[in-house]
Amino acid sequence: MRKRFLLGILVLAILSASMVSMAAPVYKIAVVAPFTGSGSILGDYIRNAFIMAVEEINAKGGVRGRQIEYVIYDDAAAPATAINVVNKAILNDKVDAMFGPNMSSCVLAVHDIAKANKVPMLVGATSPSFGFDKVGNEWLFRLRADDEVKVVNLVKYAVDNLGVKKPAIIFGSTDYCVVAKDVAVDEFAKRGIKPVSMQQIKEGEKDATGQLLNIRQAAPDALIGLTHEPEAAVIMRQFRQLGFRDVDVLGFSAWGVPAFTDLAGAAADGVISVQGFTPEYQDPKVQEFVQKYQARWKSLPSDPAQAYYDGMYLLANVIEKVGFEKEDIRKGLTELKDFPGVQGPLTCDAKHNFTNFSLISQFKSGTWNIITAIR
Amino acid sequence: MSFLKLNNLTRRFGGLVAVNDLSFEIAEGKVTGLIGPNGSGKSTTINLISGVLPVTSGSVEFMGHRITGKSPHAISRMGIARTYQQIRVFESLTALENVQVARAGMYRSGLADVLLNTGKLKREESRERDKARELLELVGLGKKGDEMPRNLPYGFRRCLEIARALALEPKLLLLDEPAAGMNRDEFMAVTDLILRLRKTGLSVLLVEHTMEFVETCVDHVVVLNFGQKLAEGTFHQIEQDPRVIEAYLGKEEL
Amino acid sequence: MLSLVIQNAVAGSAIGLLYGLIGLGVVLFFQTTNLMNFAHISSAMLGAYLCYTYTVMWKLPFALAIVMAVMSVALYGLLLKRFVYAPLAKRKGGRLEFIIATLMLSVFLLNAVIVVWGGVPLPFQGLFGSDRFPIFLGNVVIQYHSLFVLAYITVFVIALQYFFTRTMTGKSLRAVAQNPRAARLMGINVDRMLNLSFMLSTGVTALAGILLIPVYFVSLDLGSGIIGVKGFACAVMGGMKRPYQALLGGVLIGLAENFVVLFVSSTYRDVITFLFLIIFLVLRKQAEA
Amino acid sequence: MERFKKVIPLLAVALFLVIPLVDDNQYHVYMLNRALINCMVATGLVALTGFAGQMSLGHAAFYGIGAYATALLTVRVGFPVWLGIISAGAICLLVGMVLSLPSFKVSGFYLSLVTISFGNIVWMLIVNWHSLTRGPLGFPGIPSITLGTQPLSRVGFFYVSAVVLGLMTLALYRLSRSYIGRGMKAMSDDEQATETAGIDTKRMKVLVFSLSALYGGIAGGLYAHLSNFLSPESFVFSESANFVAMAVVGGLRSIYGGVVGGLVVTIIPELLRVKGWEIYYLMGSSLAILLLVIMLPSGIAPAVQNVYNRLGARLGIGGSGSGSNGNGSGNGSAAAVRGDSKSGGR
Repeated sequence: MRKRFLLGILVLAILSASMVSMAAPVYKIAVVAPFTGSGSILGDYIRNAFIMAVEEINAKGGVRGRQIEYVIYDDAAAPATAINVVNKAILNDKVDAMFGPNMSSCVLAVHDIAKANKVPMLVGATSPSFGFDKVGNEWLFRLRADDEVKVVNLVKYAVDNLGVKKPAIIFGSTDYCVVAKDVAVDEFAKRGIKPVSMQQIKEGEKDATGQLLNIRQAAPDALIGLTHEPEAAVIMRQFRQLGFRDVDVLGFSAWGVPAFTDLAGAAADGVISVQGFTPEYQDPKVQEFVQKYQARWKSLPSDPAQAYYDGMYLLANVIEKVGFEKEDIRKGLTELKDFPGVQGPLTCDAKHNFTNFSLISQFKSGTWNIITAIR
Repeated sequence: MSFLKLNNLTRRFGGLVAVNDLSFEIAEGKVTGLIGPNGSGKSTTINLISGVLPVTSGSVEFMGHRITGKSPHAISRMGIARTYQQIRVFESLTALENVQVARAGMYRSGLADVLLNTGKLKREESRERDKARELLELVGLGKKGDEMPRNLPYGFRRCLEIARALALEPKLLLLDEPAAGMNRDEFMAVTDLILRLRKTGLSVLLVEHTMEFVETCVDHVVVLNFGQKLAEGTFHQIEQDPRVIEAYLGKEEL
Repeated sequence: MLSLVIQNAVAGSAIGLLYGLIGLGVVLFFQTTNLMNFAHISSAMLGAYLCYTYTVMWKLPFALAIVMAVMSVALYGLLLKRFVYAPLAKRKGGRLEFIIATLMLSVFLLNAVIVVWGGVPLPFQGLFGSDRFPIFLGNVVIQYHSLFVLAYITVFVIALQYFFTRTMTGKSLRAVAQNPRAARLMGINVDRMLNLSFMLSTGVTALAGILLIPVYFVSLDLGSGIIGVKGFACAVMGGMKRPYQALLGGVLIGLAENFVVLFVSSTYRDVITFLFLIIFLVLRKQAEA
Repeated sequence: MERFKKVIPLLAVALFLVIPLVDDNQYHVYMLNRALINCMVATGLVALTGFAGQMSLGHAAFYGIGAYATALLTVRVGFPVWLGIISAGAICLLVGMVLSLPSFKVSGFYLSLVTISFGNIVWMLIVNWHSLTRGPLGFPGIPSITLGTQPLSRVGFFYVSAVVLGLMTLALYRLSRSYIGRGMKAMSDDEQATETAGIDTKRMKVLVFSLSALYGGIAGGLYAHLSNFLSPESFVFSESANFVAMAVVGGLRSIYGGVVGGLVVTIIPELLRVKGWEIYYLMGSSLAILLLVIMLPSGIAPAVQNVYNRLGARLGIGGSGSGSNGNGSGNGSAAAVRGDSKSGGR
């Protein structure tokens, strides 16, 4: 028994020894994303797209002659773990730049570490709660459109185009959902509309009948869904089963990805969603990206994929311009203007967001039909 | 004022009446035996007196105080100690510590003394350790203080349990089949121990099957049958009681 | 209002039956081993994922896939007994150690599933008529799936009752749980019976996992979410003795949840459910003592 | 002889304490800090579960209450940090007293369900009580511990936590050697026999629950000021399970079990955080912990102690010499997996 125990320690020791990596003239980037736990839906998209971008850039000779090396870390979508891995990435593995985390609460937990060590941090999280205007960290940049923009666009569309007057809101329990709910309520209020019912569904919950029955009782003319993908699927299936009629369904960005439509099946038909990216967008550059992604990974990309793909390219672009000095890179990122991204020009705005692009589209017979693109 | 008095004690388990309207008294300084066939409610009676089981109705008085409804530790501290039919010593403590556990009530040091390891605590700890050693000595375990109970032979474990009960400095000792499952030597040792305790004036209520044991140790006998008192008296009176013979002894003689 | 109450009662019972399905396996395991397996819910997850693999990826007929999935998980149950329970028992590990070992096992299995199948919930549709139109009774909706689950449970509980009271093996299983030493003396092969209890409880839970697919999807929530705890709760509310009482416990929890949403708030739904559970646990013991 | 026997453990502790001075990798120091904090919670669980036999699978709740209490008191009320942490401990102590009440009625598995429920309730309150905790948005801007006017460095934090943990371990050590500790161990062996041995087990439960809640609360308080940011994800059920795993892996019945287990279980996943392993490391670490529990059910600390004692005996420095020393060494647990249901004694 003791022997086996000692053997175990030996194995651990060897593993830890193998962590020491060789030093070579490379540009080292950390990617922090969830691969385990509740957010693991997103990790694969992020990793795949990022690897694709790095491979393309390295094949063309890297940045300023240096190859890009990356280390991928799992934050399990948990802030405490995110703090561990960002500490490891920056203080132990000494990365030069960092992509992620992808959850807003994780970003809030770790952005100070990036600031203290002067490492540019480009994140795909979208909550308005940590925008540059809120936390004032000049090392923090955002690759996807702020949720505030998306929700505002969604509400605008609901009221102006669909004539919604009695919306019901169902929202999830995470940062992403709760912030979106607050923005939506404010936006409706600006138009003199008060939601007739507000219900919450916890992450991981599989029964929304109670909530939906309360909503049905309030007789709304639209359901605004601000949840993650699995809850969205639960809601839509039970929504159909409970026989709602003449109620439009408008969902947030998680309501516009395959993880939702695959699960919801026919129940997703007719859902209107606001998205940052969708592979159905018939733009030649978008389609080129979609085809490349499909060829490499045998699956369709989703919006974090496009964001991190663009992110790697724009970082490489800035390095080509200003060199490897971190401070210069930070300035370069801040001054970035009209960089050609997959979905159009990217410019760093006052909130350190590179894009405000959003699409409103409707799911009809198995595909997303773009209604309007808002820049 | 009687020493220990049971008033119409009743205990039901679901539909089963284990002890039924039982009343008797036991005298101070005497060894009282509680006998009866299997399932006649002897152990239940012990459990009711010691507070381990709540009574269904009736009451127990000890030295003029009603003890029914009090928690077992309060009853123990009032001076009623007990052992169990199946030996229940603390397996993760040494023999000495087993006895020391029951001395907890003698400490005047509080939690603060413990955390600060004050002189007062140290003095009390050493005083109580000596006292526990004395008790081990008394029951014949003087050299076994550092042993774990599982390493002790059966008879010694029983003696250890008795030592733990004695550590409470009880006025009344309840023994539930102290000689059960013992070999000849162990049996003699326990008999001897009880006789020595009787000499010190300790009152004992003991449940026992072995008639030889009862005959040697007991001053007064109470016989139970189906949870009720069948007869009461000295061993020789009981021995000749036809009801008892029929219910209990008779069956064994067949 | 009345129809709203009735509809909530129907929906609450429907979801409660699913909790009960999990509770069933808990009771079964406890009845035959006197133990709590905190990786219990992982069996449901494995059942669902394996069934998905056999049906969607290997293109086997659905009925065959179910049988194979249940058997595979029962085999895992055997491994669980051989490689977790037996070594622990040999080293005199206590119940707490078994709980921790199985908790770690559930973390391991969850991450193993992520490695093998990925973290994205897998779509698996058209099971048990779940996507067809439900039955309407006035304003009240009943799912085909719920009826199917109810039918399954009825058959299963009767079969279980028969197995435990009428067959030799069933009786031996219970004897082993009640008193292993006496059972051994009676000539029962205790080790074989233990193997059987592990296989039975994991297999039954795997089947429950498959039945849960229309609601839970083939997702990690089957192996990590709060449903595992709710399964234990059902079992406890049912008194840990009879499987069908676990189902009643489940329905009770389902009803409580839905009525909290109706009358209090959806935000504090689980807070109240868990408070209810604590109060129940405390009072239950009191009534027994 | 006896003195010599103590040298090696002391040397080990001393070696551990110089790590941050020798190793200037701030990530390592951060992880050691996290480990020390985890050790505190695990030590509390050793007291509660190992010594007093009361199972808790909801300790992340105390950790969370402690963390949010000091965060709120320092940020919103303006308490100094140290006062915030002490208040956090005090609040947890009170909550622990309340949680001990159900343990009067339920035990074992049922108690673990009660504590799971309690943990879930606290977690859901943290998530949903927006005005207090900011819910899922997280609680930012928690001040660091300051020394004079300077914020404490990570190395400084290491020594502060080491001292706190040392005090906690010392308190547990003294408790375990006193009449109170003996009563607790007796209670975990056989509650009824402990009662009839004249010990008020209810009082004992209140005491040990509040003690371990205090440990959890102070640990949570320290964590809040180490990470400067809190969010509900850190206080979920799996964290509670993790804390218990630490106590079990280290050795439930050993004073040092919490310390050893806290270090090992915190460090294992970090060691496995190897490049390319980002989806495998959790599988690996849970398997490692599972194997540890199966191979060494009584924990690492007693096993090491046993090896050390035997080694000492062989070298002739074993003091009293005999293999079985009363405290802690591999008594295992009182109840074997099977057949520990005590008959009611009727």
